[in-house]
Amino acid sequence: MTNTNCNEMTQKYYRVDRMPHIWCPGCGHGTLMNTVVRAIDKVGLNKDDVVVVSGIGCSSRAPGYMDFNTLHTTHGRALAFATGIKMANPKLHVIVIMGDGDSSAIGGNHLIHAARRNIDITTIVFNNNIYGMTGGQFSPTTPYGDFATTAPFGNIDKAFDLCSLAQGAGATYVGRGTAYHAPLMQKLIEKGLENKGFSFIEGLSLCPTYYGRKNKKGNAFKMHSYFKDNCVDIKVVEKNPEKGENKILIGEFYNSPKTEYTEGYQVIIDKFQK
Amino acid sequence: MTNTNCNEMTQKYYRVDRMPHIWCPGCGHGTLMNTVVRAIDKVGLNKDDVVVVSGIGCSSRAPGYMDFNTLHTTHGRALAFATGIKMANPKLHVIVIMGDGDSSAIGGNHLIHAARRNIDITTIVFNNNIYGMTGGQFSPTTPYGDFATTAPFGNIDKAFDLCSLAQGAGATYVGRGTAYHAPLMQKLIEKGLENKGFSFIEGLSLCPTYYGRKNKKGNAFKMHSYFKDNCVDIKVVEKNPEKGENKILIGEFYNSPKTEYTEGYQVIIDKFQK
Amino acid sequence: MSNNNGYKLVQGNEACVEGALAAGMRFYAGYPITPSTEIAEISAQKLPQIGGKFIQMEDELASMAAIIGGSLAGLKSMTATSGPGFSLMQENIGYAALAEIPCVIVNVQRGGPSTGMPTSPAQGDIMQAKWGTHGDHPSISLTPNSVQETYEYTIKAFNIAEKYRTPVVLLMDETVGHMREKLKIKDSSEIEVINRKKPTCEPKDYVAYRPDEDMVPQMASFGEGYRYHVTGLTHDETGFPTNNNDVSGKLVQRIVDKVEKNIDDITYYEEYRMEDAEIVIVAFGGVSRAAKSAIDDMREKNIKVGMFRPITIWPFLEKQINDVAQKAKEIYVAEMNLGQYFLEVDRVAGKKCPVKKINKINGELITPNEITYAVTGGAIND
Amino acid sequence: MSNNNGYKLVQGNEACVEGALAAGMRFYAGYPITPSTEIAEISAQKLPQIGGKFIQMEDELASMAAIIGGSLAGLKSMTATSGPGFSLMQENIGYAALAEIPCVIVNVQRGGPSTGMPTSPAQGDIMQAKWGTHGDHPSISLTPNSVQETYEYTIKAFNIAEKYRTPVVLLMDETVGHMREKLKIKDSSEIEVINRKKPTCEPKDYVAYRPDEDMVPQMASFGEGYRYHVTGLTHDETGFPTNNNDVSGKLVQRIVDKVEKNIDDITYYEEYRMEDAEIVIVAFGGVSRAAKSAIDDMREKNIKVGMFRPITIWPFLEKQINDVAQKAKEIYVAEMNLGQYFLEVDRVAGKKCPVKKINKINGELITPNEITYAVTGGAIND
Amino acid sequence: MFQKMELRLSGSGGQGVILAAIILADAAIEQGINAIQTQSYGPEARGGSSKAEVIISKDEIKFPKVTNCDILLCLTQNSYDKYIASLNKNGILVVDESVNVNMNESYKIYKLPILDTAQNKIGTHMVANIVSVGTLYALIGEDVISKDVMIRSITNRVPPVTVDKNIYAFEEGIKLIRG
Amino acid sequence: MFQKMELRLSGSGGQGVILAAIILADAAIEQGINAIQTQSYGPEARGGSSKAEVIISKDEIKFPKVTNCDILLCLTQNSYDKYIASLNKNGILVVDESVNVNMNESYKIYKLPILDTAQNKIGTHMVANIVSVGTLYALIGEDVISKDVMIRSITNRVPPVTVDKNIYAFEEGIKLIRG
Amino acid sequence: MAEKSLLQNKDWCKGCGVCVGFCPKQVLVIENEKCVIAYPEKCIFCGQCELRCPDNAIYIVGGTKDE
Amino acid sequence: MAEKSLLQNKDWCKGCGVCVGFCPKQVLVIENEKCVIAYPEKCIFCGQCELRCPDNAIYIVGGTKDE
Ligand SMILES: Cc1ncc(C[n+]2csc(CCOP(=O)(O)OP(=O)(O)O)c2C)c(N)n1
Ligand SMILES: Cc1ncc(C[n+]2csc(CCOP(=O)(O)OP(=O)(O)O)c2C)c(N)n1
Ligand code: SF4
Ligand code: SF4
Ligand code: SF4
Ligand code: SF4
Ligand code: SF4
Ligand code: SF4
Ligand SMILES: [Mg+2]
Ligand SMILES: [Mg+2]
Repeated sequence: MTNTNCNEMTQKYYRVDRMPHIWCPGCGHGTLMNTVVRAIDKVGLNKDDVVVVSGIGCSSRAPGYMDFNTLHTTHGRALAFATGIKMANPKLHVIVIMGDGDSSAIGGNHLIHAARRNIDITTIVFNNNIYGMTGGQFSPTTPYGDFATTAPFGNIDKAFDLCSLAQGAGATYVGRGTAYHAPLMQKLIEKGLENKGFSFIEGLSLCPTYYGRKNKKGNAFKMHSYFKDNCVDIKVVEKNPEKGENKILIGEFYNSPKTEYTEGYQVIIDKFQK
Repeated sequence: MTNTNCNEMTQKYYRVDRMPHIWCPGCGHGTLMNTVVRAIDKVGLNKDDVVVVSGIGCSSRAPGYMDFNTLHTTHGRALAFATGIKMANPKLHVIVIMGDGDSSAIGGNHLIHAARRNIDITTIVFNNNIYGMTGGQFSPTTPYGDFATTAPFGNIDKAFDLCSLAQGAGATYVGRGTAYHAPLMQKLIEKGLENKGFSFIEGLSLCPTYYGRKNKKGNAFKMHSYFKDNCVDIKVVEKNPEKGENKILIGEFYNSPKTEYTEGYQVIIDKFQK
Repeated sequence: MSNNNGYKLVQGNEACVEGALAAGMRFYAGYPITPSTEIAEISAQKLPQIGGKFIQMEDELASMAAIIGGSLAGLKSMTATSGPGFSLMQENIGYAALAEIPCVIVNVQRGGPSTGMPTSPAQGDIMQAKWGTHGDHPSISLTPNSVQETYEYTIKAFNIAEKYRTPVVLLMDETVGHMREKLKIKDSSEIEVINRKKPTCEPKDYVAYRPDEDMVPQMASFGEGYRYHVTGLTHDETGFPTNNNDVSGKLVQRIVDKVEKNIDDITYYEEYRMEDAEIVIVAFGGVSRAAKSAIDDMREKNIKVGMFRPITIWPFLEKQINDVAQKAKEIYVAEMNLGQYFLEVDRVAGKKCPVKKINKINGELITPNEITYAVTGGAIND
Repeated sequence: MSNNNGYKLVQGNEACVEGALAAGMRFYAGYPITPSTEIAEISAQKLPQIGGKFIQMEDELASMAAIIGGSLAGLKSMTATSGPGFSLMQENIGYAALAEIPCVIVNVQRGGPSTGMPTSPAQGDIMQAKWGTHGDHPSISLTPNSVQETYEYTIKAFNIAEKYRTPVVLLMDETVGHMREKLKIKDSSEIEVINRKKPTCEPKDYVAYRPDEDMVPQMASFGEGYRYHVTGLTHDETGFPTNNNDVSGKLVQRIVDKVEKNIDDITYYEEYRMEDAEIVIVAFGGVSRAAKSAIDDMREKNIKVGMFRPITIWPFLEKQINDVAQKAKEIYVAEMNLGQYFLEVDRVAGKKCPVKKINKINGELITPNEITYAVTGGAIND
Repeated sequence: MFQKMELRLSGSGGQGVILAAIILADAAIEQGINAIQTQSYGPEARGGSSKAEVIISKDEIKFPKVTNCDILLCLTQNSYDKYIASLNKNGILVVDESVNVNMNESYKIYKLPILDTAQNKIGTHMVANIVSVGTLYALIGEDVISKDVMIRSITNRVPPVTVDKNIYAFEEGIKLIRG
Repeated sequence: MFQKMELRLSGSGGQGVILAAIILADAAIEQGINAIQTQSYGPEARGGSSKAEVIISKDEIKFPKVTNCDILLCLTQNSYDKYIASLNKNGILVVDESVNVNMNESYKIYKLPILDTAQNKIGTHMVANIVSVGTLYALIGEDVISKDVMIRSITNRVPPVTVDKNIYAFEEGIKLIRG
Repeated sequence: MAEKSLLQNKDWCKGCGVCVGFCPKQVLVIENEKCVIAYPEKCIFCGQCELRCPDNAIYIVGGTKDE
Repeated sequence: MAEKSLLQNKDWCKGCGVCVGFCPKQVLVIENEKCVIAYPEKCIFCGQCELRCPDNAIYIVGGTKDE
């Protein structure tokens, strides 16, 4: 899949002296983080030019293990910090990693505004349908009826479809993979990195510790199997709509480049340079 | 249009001792506020059961003139206050009036979350494509390329389509009117009030003082005429798509009731009451 | 069969919910954050069972806004958070203060600044509890030091909020929030519950922000027929915004005065072995328990030391601290921060006797030994 | 032809932008709010013309976040706001303090609390500027009192931020922000501009948070080949989170100390007719101009009165206030709030002489007559 | 001899008294004397009546607000009612002729057709503020600020296409006082 | 006679030492004596090693943390390495047999097959914490807390379907000490 | 049933001219920054002015409801 | 070209069992909360374990790249 084998990749792109990471056994975040690193490798970015930004949450611990310029910000604000970085130095490749809570609960506003501006940031959400870091409260993506410590009688909140939200707000590249569909996930991130504009890739993750346990989803392997059996690629569904029934759609949902924000700003600056 | 004539309505629903209101001559907000009041009258709500909540902005001054339970909150947070009110007393009819900045810049997150929960709040945005109260900075709905005090070289931000945003986030009733299309606007609000769930009605307003002046749109009457000539109802476009080209779509965009949030919560409470 | 006398083992955060429910809390809006999360979780569990409402909001800005809304609609309302969330709530705490909306905000303090030490105890938000929002405003904060007190002072927090129509902060710390010890839940007959004053007049005569003699206006709930206006702009007695400078100034003065001038009614403190104390340790929350222990140790060595423990942290107990300073030869302020409450103690007591600091900010509770060491210069407990 | 000596008529808010540009500001992120909006508007106009960047963010939370990002990417960054926005920025101000990211936050104060009096001057955020965010942290705030000073101290704010890698607050008030008076823009040769220390070592040897002797670590920009980690959790010298209590505690102590122990380097104040003053008025910002005028009036009646004007409000100028108290018979602290800076003056000076308050919170500038009246008990200016 | 002068300019929101005040202050600085200009705002950025102040002085100006109003300009009844009490007993009142004033006062009163001059002589009510500048300038005196400097200040502060019209308005304003 | 006892329970994240501590404290309160239970957390809610503390005392407990550790339980090597220094020289160490310990110390050492008992005797490693409770209870003594009260405390704090298994584990834990 | 007539609340009128622009019969003019009902006799009570006025400063009274 | 072999980083392994579940050849087992390569000889180097391991604790070395 990649030009670098697994261990070489680990050695090259991770801060191995910081490992093992703090995630629980079987946590999907580790697998998803690997897809990010493999995509960076495949696209061939220079490590010094890559900035990885996150908020707060289990998922947001990822940048600490990744050997780039890394920034672990405050809860929900990663995209706003990232916007400042990209504006200040548009040459940097800015990648944002967030959890479902981080990106769509407290951070929902920054998500829709970064998407609206179409600023060149590749945003990857590790969506485990729960607040992992704080011990299993429901998030804006926890399915209706599921259980969580703050939804002891079943969740009555409707869940966001993060990809539709991002696309509706203006993201120019949108896709969804899962921890199980790691190769697809990697491919989507690669294309997101290549898109000059706001790219949004949702990675369905799994939290055996909280979401899994509260909702009797079995161990990490069982949760992987669930993705295997219940996801179907949008391309398949486009041809055979009935195959999409009661399934989770994955794949590339939207890819339609538009003027990028910092390039738009550069046009103004250039006006004064002549 | 209504069962109450104009002056009776003024006397019945306004705090006439607070008038004239602070808005500039020709400001579209006054006309839109009238559509809200006429809709309340038409639907026949009891004044004591109506709560009108707003944030901060020219538009958000509306509740102060309206003879209901009225709450002028902090900038962007109206829907969060309103959510608390509705949760605490679901019998109240909660109406939220916001500006484009209030609802979609600083308040964007509360908008998408209130929509997601489908909580029974009728939200009306007076969208004048500018921050009026602070003197004419661009807002998330200022068209690309337009001028504003903070976009002296033309706005490079892409604009939100507020109706799509609200619908994408989960609103169950969505429509758009304008200050010119006052009867339509009133009708949309009536239907929004009748929808048990989150209703979102955008009212295109006009700010001759800032947006109009900066963008050479002429006086208030000219700005009204612009709406007259450049808006087309979605029903017309559905039949004749070519009629929608380069036009602003108005009308009822979405109407699809789903379980309402406080009713969902009541089900849990009821479980323990038997 | 068991001889527990009605006590059970309860966590501080749980006791907070028990107290809130006993005080009449029927609406909770919050956003999870360590080390306060159990307060949300237990509220989510218990509220619907008694017809109350719980909602998890999208963030702390919204949580604070929602409880103000809930309170206006007539339910006693609370939220709980920790440092980062407390910072986010500040704007709307100021709103509640100006618009005079009763509500309770629990801050279970953890190590700061910023994300800091999320699971460690600290008392770094003492000054923020008073000064966190912009502009002059009243501030009331209570600091329990045990599970039982958490229960009791949560009730009092609601009572004060309702009586004075103002936000009240319950300033816990991770130590108190997460420890489990015995709690006796009181019978409702033993609990004093205070409710906001309702209008005594007809709706047409209601002037929403006209204060009674106690400086507090009567409060109607939305939906009760008293249609009035609430705003965060400075307003006159009708509640409508005013451009009149003097009316504006007087409004702010009144909301501050209604708290400051009623301070005796909200003054809670404990004195421990103070009768003949020459050295006084001022401590509160988790640290006060180390102080007690240290005092016992030092008393055994015949050191005349005692503790003044403010439970009401804000408004500052100027009168009591002044009295303490009158008699003390030396005062130590022990806190898990770099010296915050110290500043006010020093201002008031420093005119009469030396005031010194005992501080610790590494995320561990100050120990009895550390206090003893600081006070005795290491003379005992080496 | 004209004899203006290079002066022109400029508004305070505009002078702030001029100062920022002179100091090297190349990134501005903000959200409009009265009475600071002109700072954003003028920045939007001027920055792209010199290759800098302006962005209007979705709110103040994002604005503060964006300038931290901009600073990390290597540009000197600023935002401006007023009370409500300042409250919203608090969480990320704490982040900048802990993660040691240089940046400048301008707060043009208006009447609070809450939405309050949006177009009126006030000085109600003095304590918030120090204590607004949770946890112990360094705070630096400067308060200019004229258009020229706004220009000068904006430059200094950037210099201090860069030198000490910390957020610096320029605390203006509506009076100063909106008034127009003469400004002399300096030649770049006359301006001292300080830039953050860049790493002197190779990337492989870079230990991002290892302080030099001045307690300040060297700072690489993202993209310069020094790949390091930045977090708001307490961290060790490498910048990575640590669970080690002592390392955490020492970090917080260091970031506070690097400011407190270098206070002499960031001490700015003015003394006016203090030589033989027995009565001292402490005032800053807009109010200090009323004080000067009042002092002139009183001096004409042979009252020995002078002014100590802190320009550096935080850290508190303890040494200078102490000196003042040594000589004064009486100190008055005049401020447009209910007595905030007073508390620190009273703490330090109150041990030596009486300290009294002159306060006004109605949205109007304190007048010279009011000060004179307060000081003389109405003896003159009746 | 001129040492210090405090002026208050008032009118309704759209009448541009703030710009008038800025032009005066600007000219003073340009002339090498001190000036300070302030204003009061309505709710956030808009509002009904509008007030601007200018102090010009040979010495350093300490307190920036008018405490001792030497010249008061009122373009509307409303602003006259609101601010008249603040005028010095030895001061000067300049009002539009449409304003009803109590003539029985110790200060000097100029009741002038300012709005009419703007509307009917210059052709637009938009220049009423500059007509006002003319009247005020005539009262301040050429010994304080030279006319050249005044005209330069107007030229710099009004939209380029309207310069001539505004200078005309300024001259007419002067005439209203000097006759 | 018993007056006060300070216990520290340590192990890895999933081993449930916190529940074990709660059960002990709960029983003490139920018995009418004082108890306080505290714990330390990793980053926010998760983390590697886990530590819980219980103090039981006839008198009021002032300082809530263990300062003078009478009994230390270590289920893993890691936790032993980390906490052993805090044990009183006259204290008692209870470790799982898998842990390498320095036997040459003044405190009393119980090296017991706790994990093995749970896994192989009771049938699940999940009850290792309750086996531990049994061992600790045996050391605290029936004169301090009655066995009935202990069993009630366990019953109240474990999932209903696992009560029997846990009581079994508790009894086996007692046996590990008493033989 | 009363005759219809057109009334004004001059205090509220801000002279924005919106009603003037919409009136199909040129009944209204702006004078001194206020709307004036200059030719009441030409009014056909179409309701445009009252519908459009942002300030509720002009309105029709009398006549049958719901016309 | 080196022979392929399967290696482990025991320090990083958390014993989650994901690799065990995915291994098509039952090469791996969990012992003492760690993964153990119990039957290396059965391994077909399909890469499932290294792809799935969240902890980068098991990986293949040697062989041609890009297979
Ligand atoms: C302002 C603020 N509020 C709340 C928190 C507590 N908090 C930390 S992470 C988190 C949610 C994490 O959920 P998610 O983003 O889905 O990440 P996960 O841990 O599930 O990967 C919360 C609520 C915080 N750190 N800061
Ligand atoms: C926290 C905060 N930030 C900024 C402001 C300043 N402010 C007041 S209203 C407003 C925008 C108003 O625009 P909009 O919501 O579109 O309403 P309009 O005035 O255009 O009707 C802003 C930025 C504020 N009051 N509070
Ligand atoms: S709590 Fe859940 S999301 Fe967090 S590390 Fe554990 S498994 Fe992963
Ligand atoms: S500024 Fe614009 S939006 Fe505000 S009142 Fe005036 S016209 Fe209306
Ligand atoms: S529309 Fe209304 S406010 Fe405007 S001119 Fe006509 S009557 Fe006056
Ligand atoms: S009712 Fe119609 S015709 Fe009569 S004045 Fe109004 S707009 Fe003109
Ligand atoms: S998947 Fe990785 S961490 Fe999990 S058991 Fe296998 S090697 Fe260990
Ligand atoms: S490479 Fe394939 S066969 Fe070999 S151990 Fe891994 S999963 Fe099993
Ligand atoms: Mg999550
Ligand atoms: Mg707007």
